[in-house]
Amino acid sequence: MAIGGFLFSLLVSTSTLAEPPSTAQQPLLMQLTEVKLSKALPVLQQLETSTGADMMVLFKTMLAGKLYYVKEDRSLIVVSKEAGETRYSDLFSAEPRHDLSKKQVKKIKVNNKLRGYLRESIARMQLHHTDPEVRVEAVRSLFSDLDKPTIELIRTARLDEQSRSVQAVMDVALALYRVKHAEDATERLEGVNALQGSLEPEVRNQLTLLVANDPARSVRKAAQKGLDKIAQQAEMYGFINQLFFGLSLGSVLLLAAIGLAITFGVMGVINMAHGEMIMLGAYTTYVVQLLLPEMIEYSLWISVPLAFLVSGLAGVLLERLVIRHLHGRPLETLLATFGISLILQQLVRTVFSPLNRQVATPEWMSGSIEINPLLSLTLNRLYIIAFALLVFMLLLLVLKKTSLGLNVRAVSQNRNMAKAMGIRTDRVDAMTFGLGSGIAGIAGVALSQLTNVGPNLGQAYIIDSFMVVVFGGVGNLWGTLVAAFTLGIANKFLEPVTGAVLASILVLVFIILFIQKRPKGLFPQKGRAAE
Amino acid sequence: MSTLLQNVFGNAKGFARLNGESKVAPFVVLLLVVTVLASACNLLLPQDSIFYVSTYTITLLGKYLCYAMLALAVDVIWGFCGILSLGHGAFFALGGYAMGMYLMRQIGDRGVYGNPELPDFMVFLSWNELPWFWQGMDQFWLAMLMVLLVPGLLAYVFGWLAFRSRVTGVYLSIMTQALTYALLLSFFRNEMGFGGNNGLTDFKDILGFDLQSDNTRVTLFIITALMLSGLLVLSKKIMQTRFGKVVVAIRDGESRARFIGYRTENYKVWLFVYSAMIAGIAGALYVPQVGIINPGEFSPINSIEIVIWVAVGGRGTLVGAVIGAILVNYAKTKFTAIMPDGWLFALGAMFVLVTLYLPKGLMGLWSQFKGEQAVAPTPVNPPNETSASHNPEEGRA
Amino acid sequence: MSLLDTTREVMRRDQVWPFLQDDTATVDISHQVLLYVEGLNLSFDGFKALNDLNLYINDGELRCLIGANGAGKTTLMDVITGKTQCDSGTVYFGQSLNLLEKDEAEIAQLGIGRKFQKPTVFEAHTVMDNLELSLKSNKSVIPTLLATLTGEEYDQMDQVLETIGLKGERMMLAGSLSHGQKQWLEIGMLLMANPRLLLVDEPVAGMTVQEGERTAELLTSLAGERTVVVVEHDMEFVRSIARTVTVLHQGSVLAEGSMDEIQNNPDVIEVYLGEAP
Amino acid sequence: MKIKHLVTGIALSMGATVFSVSAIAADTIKVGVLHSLSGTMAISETTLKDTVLMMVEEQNKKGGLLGKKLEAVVVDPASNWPLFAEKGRELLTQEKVDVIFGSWTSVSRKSVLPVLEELNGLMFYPVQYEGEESSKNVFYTGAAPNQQAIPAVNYLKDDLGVERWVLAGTDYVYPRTTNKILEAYLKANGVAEEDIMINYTPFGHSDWQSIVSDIKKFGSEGKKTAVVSTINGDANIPFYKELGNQGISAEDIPVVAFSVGEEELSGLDTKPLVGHLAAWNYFQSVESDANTDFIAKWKAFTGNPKRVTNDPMEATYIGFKMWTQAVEKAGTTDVDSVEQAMIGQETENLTGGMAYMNKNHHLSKPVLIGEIQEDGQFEVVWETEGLVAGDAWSDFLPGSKDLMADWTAPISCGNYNVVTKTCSGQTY
Repeated sequence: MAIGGFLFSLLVSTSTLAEPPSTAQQPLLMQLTEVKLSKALPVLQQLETSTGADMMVLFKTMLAGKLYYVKEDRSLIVVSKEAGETRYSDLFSAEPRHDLSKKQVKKIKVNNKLRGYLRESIARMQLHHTDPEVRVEAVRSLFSDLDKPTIELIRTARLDEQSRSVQAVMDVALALYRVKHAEDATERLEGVNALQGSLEPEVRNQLTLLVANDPARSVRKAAQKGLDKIAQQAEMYGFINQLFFGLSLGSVLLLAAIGLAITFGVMGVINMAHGEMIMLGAYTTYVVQLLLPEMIEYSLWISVPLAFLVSGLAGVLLERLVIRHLHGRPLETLLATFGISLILQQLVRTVFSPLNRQVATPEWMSGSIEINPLLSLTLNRLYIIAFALLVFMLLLLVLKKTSLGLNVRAVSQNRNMAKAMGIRTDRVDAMTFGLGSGIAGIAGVALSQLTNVGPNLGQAYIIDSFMVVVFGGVGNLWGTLVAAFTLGIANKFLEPVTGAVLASILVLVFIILFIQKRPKGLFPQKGRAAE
Repeated sequence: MSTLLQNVFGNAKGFARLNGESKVAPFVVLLLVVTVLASACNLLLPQDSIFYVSTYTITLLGKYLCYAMLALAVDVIWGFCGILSLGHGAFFALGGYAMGMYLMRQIGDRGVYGNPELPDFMVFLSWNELPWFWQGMDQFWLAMLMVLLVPGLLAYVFGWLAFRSRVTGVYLSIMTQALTYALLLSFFRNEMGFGGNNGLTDFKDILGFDLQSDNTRVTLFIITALMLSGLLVLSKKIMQTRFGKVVVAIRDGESRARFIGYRTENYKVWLFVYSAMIAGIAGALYVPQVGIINPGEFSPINSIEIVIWVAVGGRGTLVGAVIGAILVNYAKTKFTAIMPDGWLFALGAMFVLVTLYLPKGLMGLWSQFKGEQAVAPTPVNPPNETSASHNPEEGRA
Repeated sequence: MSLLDTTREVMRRDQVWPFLQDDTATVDISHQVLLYVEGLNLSFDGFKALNDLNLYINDGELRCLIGANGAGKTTLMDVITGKTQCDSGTVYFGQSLNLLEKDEAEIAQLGIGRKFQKPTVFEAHTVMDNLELSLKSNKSVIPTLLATLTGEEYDQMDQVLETIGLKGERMMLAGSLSHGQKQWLEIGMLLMANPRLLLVDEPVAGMTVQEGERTAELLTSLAGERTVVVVEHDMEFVRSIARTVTVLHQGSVLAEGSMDEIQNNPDVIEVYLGEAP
Repeated sequence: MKIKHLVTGIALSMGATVFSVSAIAADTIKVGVLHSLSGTMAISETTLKDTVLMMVEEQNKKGGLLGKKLEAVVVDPASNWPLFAEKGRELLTQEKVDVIFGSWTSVSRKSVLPVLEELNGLMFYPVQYEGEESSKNVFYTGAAPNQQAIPAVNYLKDDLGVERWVLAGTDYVYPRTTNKILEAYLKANGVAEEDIMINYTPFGHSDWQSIVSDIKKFGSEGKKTAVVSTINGDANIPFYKELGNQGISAEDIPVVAFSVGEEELSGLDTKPLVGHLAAWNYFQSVESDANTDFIAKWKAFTGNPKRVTNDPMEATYIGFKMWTQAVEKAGTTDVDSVEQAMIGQETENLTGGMAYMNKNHHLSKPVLIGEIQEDGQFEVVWETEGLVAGDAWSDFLPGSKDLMADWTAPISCGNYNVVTKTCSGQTY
């Protein structure tokens, strides 16, 4: 299992002191600062093969877009931003250059072509990296461009290679090359056999080519066998992948709906401003990152409790100022809270501008876990699935085990009796509403990692949230859980067949029909309604 | 023109006799007088006269009246039967699309591609023939039938499913919202064959009359006013029959109404259908006047806005809904011109303040001031509605 | 209903096919019994509200149902009037009308009227309109739309107004009546419908003693011509009207008989009267 | 009593509108601005409103036009399409403006178009669009598909060696048409059916998992793959984020977008976007005197040193310049004269060179391709040799390949069929 964010593993702080460039390298480096973007490739190629200083640091810095030069003497420097402060340091000696300012330096530009080259070139250099995982990635990134010199490099590296996993990918690379270039059919057949079991896309493509073009029948047959195996695997992993997508969408729906399950399900109050509570949570994350720019990595941990407080408070205020006065008039509550949602949206537009605000994703949530070449799970989605389940469990605990939970359940069952027992129902109402809204705020933090943080964020989720709660059965948290995941998975399995738009329409229509068949949802609460 | 005037006044007197005591009659008279005056001032006066009413104003007024009709549709079911539909924009838009399809077919070969059969958007989607649901829409009578039938049928099917399974209160509201949302998504799809996001536009003429001429515009405006008046009076009459009484009874105590032998779901379905048809007519009149119909009309927020028009005017009063629609839209026109950003604040505040402090709307204020008793519902909602959304059994499991 | 049940229903020998049956079929009381309730079971989330309940009401009888809270009285009424579906059992109106397959409106049209615990009248309507709505008439949509009051119906309304003592309030909105007046109005609405069977849930709750006496008088006078089932907590009231009393306990019939028999029944004393003599 | 007053007040104020006397002001030339200032499109359109205001102010500093001052009349159609027609009518009949700068979305243009034609107004439309239109009353200063999409595809094909194509778009008319044109174009260039994948998503789509995974699978089949994105607005950021998270870099599968510009990128975390491409006629990063000057003026006008400029702004700028030139040439603001004077006008592009107004009311402009940089700016990686003339009717659509627009005599037609030699349908 290797972390898929290869780029990032490459970028972890540029290595230690390197020796200064040789005399052969000096003019090339100078050239690099002068040539046009389109002419830079040959210069880099010469640099890679040149002897002298290790060019790894140059390539890495350039790939990261941090390579600059001083206008005056055309010396190369690294410009990095740490904690909001720009730092300048010499490329090769890594010594800080305090004398420089923004005006004196100029960026050395990179484009996609160069980036592609740089990445490969770094991979070639990294065939001897100390970390076997880096070596695996290095070999794999060379798959698509196996030429003779590269193969020679790999072949040499293979001789000293100790790690099993690295050996395996190197063998795949060698076999790929053999299959492609060997004149002799038996040699190609051997190559094909060596490729069996590998799920790499390049292997599949190569096998497909062989099946279509190879003159030798035996090779074609073996290749076909390999392809069939891959196809079988691909189908299974594709299914798992879709399941994961469905769970991920389900967890988003769960997060968005679970606060509503409390305010609507338990309290019976319809809150059209629920989406805006989610929005407030997302904006809280934005503000936290704005105020603490050097703590992006931890910002989410700060945002979660803060968003709970902000949205919770907003919820309590909303309950005290509006909803309390409309008790027992659900339709009016619906309209008033809709008005509130309009006001909140416009407020955010006025305060934060109507533009979407970007919330940065911490490193630990970026990238994906690659299980194998056919299946990788994105980290942010994984975290959010886990987070949604955690929030759900916590909420269950709060409702079952705390006195607030007891009061909430008492009030929702029989308000007058609870009142008679000395429960301060109005306070419980406000607290419940605060709890539901607070959870919406937490959902906002999670959503800020997936989608745009803008004034319309809440609106996008409100109808879906209601659908989930109603589908699951009002007043039943487990129902909400099941409904959210059911809808998420159904949506994702429909999507490849029907397209995204039709999938959401079909799911909507299904719920509309379902509710008319079973008005109380999947898990209805049976009982004699108190008249 | 003069016969038209006579007809209008003649009718108005007739109505006034029929409902001597109600507010509908004086309002209808006022409405028709304003209509006739505005039309005359547009057609008969020279442009530089200070009493000249510009065509712009006529179209604007026409649009308000269409909205008023839509508000009337919502009032009929919400004010009198307690069914809060947050999806009435869907019926409005469907009526509009039916009319739009007719107008599209009238373009004939005057479209940019000069295709005599296919509307322009189908040509550039490379469709070769008209989809089945576009067949015959060049016939005015069929299109008008569709204006009534399509919203009516959708309302019937939806209502039949919903009311028979006793989906009520906020559930129903959310379902209607989901319905219009699903339609919004569908109509955005180009494969649906309704022009996708762009909708239907660039209309040329209706029944052979040039849509861009002042005469046609004024006629459309007058037809709208007449239709609105007619529907107001008809709705009033319906609400005065025993049917109307049953409807109000359902609003205030549905289960009780059932226990005295009324199949409430049938009443609700037919009222819903009636209301959807009014909305469809409103949409059909709206489209030729504003010149475009697109999926934006399906957006849930539009439908919720209709409800606030009714709430501002006073629900359960018919006239109130009409006045509310005209006032709020007039305010919107003026307000957005001065402070574009402020409108949503104002609209939001309106929702909150009206529900909190003015549950009977402006008409309620008016009656209070006149010391009358309104037919408007009491602010306390019927018990069955509360129990529908409030589940007392939670936690027993 | 499963296919098997449907088939059985169609093949039953004691009736013609349901779709051929006339909806407004008259009630067949050839055996003097108006209402058969047999083997009713109903549970809410494991709580047995009705437990194998059997009850027979004779035509023209005045029957009182008593029982502690949760004994199943109101639930029983809910099942009879079609408000609640039972898990198993049968309810027949007369010999041939299966009430379980009918909904509230149909049951009401068959002539079963119900009065609720809390008075429920249409508050936004006048007293007259309330009565008009309750008239025994064709209650489907189109006839209702075209309906007008006939002279006879006016007379009937006047009569009922007289009976319930709301003549002076006929044009008042029902919402502005007092609690007792609403109770009476509701009874008046029942009378307008001219029902065969009246189910009355706690009619004297919230009434003064005099009003209660008048109610008792009214209910007694109705019996004979109509059948009346009364649920009541007020034992004095029950004693004053009852001929036969049925005691419900935990969803089934505990005892049945005259008031005296009931009062001396050891089971009843133990579970009910023992607590509230 | 209050109510009565209220009612009278309302009646009076309504009457006032109804019978308002439209002042005929002869001493100014009125410039109508028809851009949404509220609603979903306000984000983009407010910038263009400010651009027009800036241009008006500048023109007035230079002494106005024909000796008269310019006066901007701003209305707000609130991102509501039917309101564009209504407000357009208001501008033309109530305010009696001489020209309108306005609209962003296609549907808003389609909505106002009949009004313009009915009242013989003049509008400048500054946004890239799907083509398939040429009205006598509209000048299109944004890019037609052949000025954005086709050059971008050429770049990918020729310079990056792309062989497999994903055409991903939001489901509305611009992506639909553009993708249709591209599909036809690619097939004409020998790309096989199975090497083209077309995908549409709804507005504001945010869950891109399945689609990105499909793209990944599609792109892993051996041939160099690129995504041509006509994804609109809000949906973009989640799309690029998902690409990044699933480990697709710009080198593996580059995305070239037609709706992502400086304005959309400003203030965003551009990390997942770096290296992806956009095709426009203008980038803020292009170094030229005119551009530097324009950017400085813009920052001064808005009072915000961080404000960025973008392509539709340049299109507005060019349109405005050309209009003033045409008015001066015609010596009047009369729509018919100005319309004829417009054709053949030349104005300096902000990126250097001259823009030229063709007979079909579309511009000839250069086309640039830029790579997104970390600072939200674009690095130009490619540009067309010389100017590309905007094509109102695509040659790659079966319905329109025989059509052309020419607003000069003797043809004077927006959709002239060169085969049948007729001007189809047009009633004006």
